[in-house]
Amino acid sequence: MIINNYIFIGLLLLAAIGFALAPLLVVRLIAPRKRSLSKSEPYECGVLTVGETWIRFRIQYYIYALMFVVFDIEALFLFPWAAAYAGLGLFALVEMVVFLVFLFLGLVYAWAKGVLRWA
Amino acid sequence: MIRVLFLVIAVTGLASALATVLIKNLVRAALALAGFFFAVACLFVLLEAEFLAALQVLIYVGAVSILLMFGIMLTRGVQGTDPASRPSAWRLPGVVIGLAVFALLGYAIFQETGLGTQRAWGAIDPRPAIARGTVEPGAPRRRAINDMGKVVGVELMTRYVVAFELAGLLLTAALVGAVAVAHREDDEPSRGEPSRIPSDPPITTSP
Amino acid sequence: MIELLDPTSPLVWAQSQAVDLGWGLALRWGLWLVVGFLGLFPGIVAYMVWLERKAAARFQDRIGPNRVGPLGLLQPIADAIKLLTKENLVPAGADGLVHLAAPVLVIVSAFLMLAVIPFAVGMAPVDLPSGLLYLMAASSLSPLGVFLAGWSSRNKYSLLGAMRAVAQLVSYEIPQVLAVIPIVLWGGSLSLVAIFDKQVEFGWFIASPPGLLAFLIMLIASIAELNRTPFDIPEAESEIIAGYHTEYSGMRFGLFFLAEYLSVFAVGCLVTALYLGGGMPLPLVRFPMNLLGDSLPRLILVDMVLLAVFMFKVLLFILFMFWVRVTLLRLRVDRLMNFAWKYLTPLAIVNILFAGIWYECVIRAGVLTLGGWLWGWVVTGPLVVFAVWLVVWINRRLLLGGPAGVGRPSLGGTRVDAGAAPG
Amino acid sequence: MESDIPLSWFLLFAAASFAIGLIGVLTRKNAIAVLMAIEIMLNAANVNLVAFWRYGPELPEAGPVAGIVLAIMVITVAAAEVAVGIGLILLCYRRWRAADVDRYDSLAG
Repeated sequence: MIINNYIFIGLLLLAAIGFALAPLLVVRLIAPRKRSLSKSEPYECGVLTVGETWIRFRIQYYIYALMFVVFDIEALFLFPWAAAYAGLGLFALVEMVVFLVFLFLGLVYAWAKGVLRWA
Repeated sequence: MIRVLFLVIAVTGLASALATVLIKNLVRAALALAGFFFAVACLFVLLEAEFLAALQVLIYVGAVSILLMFGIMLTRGVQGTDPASRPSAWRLPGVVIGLAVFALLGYAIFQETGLGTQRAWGAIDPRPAIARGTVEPGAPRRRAINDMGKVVGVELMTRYVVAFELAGLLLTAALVGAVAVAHREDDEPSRGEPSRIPSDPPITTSP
Repeated sequence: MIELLDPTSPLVWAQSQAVDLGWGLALRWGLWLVVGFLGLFPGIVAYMVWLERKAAARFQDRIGPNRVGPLGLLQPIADAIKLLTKENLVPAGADGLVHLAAPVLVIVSAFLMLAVIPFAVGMAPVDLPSGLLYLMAASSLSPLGVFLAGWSSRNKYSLLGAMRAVAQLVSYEIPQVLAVIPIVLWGGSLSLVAIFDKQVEFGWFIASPPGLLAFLIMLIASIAELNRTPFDIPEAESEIIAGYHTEYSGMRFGLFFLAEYLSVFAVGCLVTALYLGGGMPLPLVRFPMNLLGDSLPRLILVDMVLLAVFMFKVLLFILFMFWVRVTLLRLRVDRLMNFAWKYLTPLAIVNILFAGIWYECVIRAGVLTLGGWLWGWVVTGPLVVFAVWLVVWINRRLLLGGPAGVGRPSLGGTRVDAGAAPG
Repeated sequence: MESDIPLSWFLLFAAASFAIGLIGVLTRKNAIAVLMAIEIMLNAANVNLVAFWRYGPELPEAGPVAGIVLAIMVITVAAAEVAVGIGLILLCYRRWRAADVDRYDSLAG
């Protein structure tokens, strides 16, 4: 049954891709297509674009992605814990508090270090 | 039917793995890697571990590939190609070693005779618990397959509680370590970096 | 629906390896796919756009679309025709394949989210045992699409918008995921159908202090996830043109547009199913479910009630989103990120423990009693209020000359917003 | 059952993707590409873990979801590894202006 359910998900995935591509196909058939140099330029407020698209991003972005990954994994542990909580009782709550305190310390560290500040 | 499904997924997965390794453009390679992760998630579904499949998509496709993309953006130009890439002296030995490892593993898969009285891995065709009637109703694994989230939670809280808390510790360590490594008070070169190459031209925007 | 989850039921053992689909199941799925996902949902979304234009017009004392058809009701169709007849421009130097794949990925993410929503009894497209996790996984696909859209366009503003968008989406995904944990805890399952059943028995989850807090966190985080005002930094027109979809035109832009509204609809369904008791009309009453009997007409009656109420709640949610959009101004980047990490995330984490307390007070007993429910309010209510106050206090304190030179951000906007690029 | 997937197919898939990952680690120059190849190898290991869990005998002392929990731990470690790994790459990039593993040769004799 589990695999059967996921076959529906697979079909839905295909349907969604088809749903997204079908109008593009229609566009290809009926919409005008005229290439021209100025049309295919990147749109930067009507001014000719200068230089490469070479922007170096600040390290801030990495920090946010990093925190995101770490807390996402935390959620990974929280989901099964929460689903099983009903049958477990208080010690599970205590274990999770310990776990959460670890993570909270990480958050506090990042906070205190000032990396959560979008300068 | 299910074999065809497996083959489709496996071929897609291996093709994306190859693409990840071969494509020079790093962002495209990372995209192919996301495809590989997704294929692995599909295999987990075929193995009836749909909980793990959802985790795989959430963590790998949703989070790790984003992190990789950010890493690429922070170290390379926008199109993500590697201007300094030279033909590697390691190419031929690397491929040879890889193929040798694959041959060894393949040999092992068909020669290994599991623990005790079990059959060789290559001879295991049907999954044990799935054939109806071979296991008494409510057997642990069957329950696990049908409500994996809950069973995994119970196991994490009882049998694997040390591993669970250690994972929390590891995550915190990773967070603290990575923040400490990556963060400078400001983007200035800090003290004690004599060999810093100041060749970076002033870049127009620093978003 | 219920017996699918029961491990002793023979249905579960309808062997998984043969993948044989009965005709009934095939018909059901066909109906869902063709009528639901390819027909009804896009239709709803098209009229959501109309509704938003109408509503925004009312808020701003205008009339809104009124030319095409009565009340402008044919406007979405006209829009679709317009989008279909426009040329697709792909900038030179763009990565064609990825440029095409990005909107598809965003659409797929929105579609997949809808696959596990229980609209009424027996009316979930599929009931996955780990449905909620699946839902979160599906919604986590869209940041990748957004990033690829910006990257593949080879345009500075696109990339800038994409990076910002992804940073924002990623930051708000954490409180969003953490806000559903209390629901899992109370429901004792990851299946949305089981969660609905739990709400029938123990009242809507929003009718408890931790549930209310989780709902508010979810609400804010989802507005941010959907890139809607006041969290629409990624497409701040005045700063970075149109953000990550600057280089998208014609139908490709239309796909992003569609995906956005589809996601609004999906999130509305999600919030309704998780916090607002699905199709239940009243928070603490089992009303339509107690009519449920063995006969089919009764089931149909109950389902009609549930479906109507469900859709009404979704409509309210959507209208609320529109209201927020026309009322509030855009937040600044730094405040936006601060808010996710310094307010919502700590609150969401602490709220999980409060949810555990609520479980012990109310749900552990196995049956909902008014006394237990009130007791739960008395115990968790002050805790929630205190936590909110504490988080706000700490942040205020740090903001007004705390350590680490946090400084006060821009009184009067003299400080240059580092996130802003000259547009 | 005739139509079930043999265990060896999963193992072969895992072995093949492991080998591909290994080739990637050995031949790629870019540090992030190496990191991605390592991820491929770890995922291959995960496929093996879950396949053995599903096809192997039920051992009461190992619990019903031993393979799954192990796989979850692998996912955790792998993600933490990527997080820290990219941090280190950024640090090296700042120092050497390159993400190329061959350029990090200050310790070479």
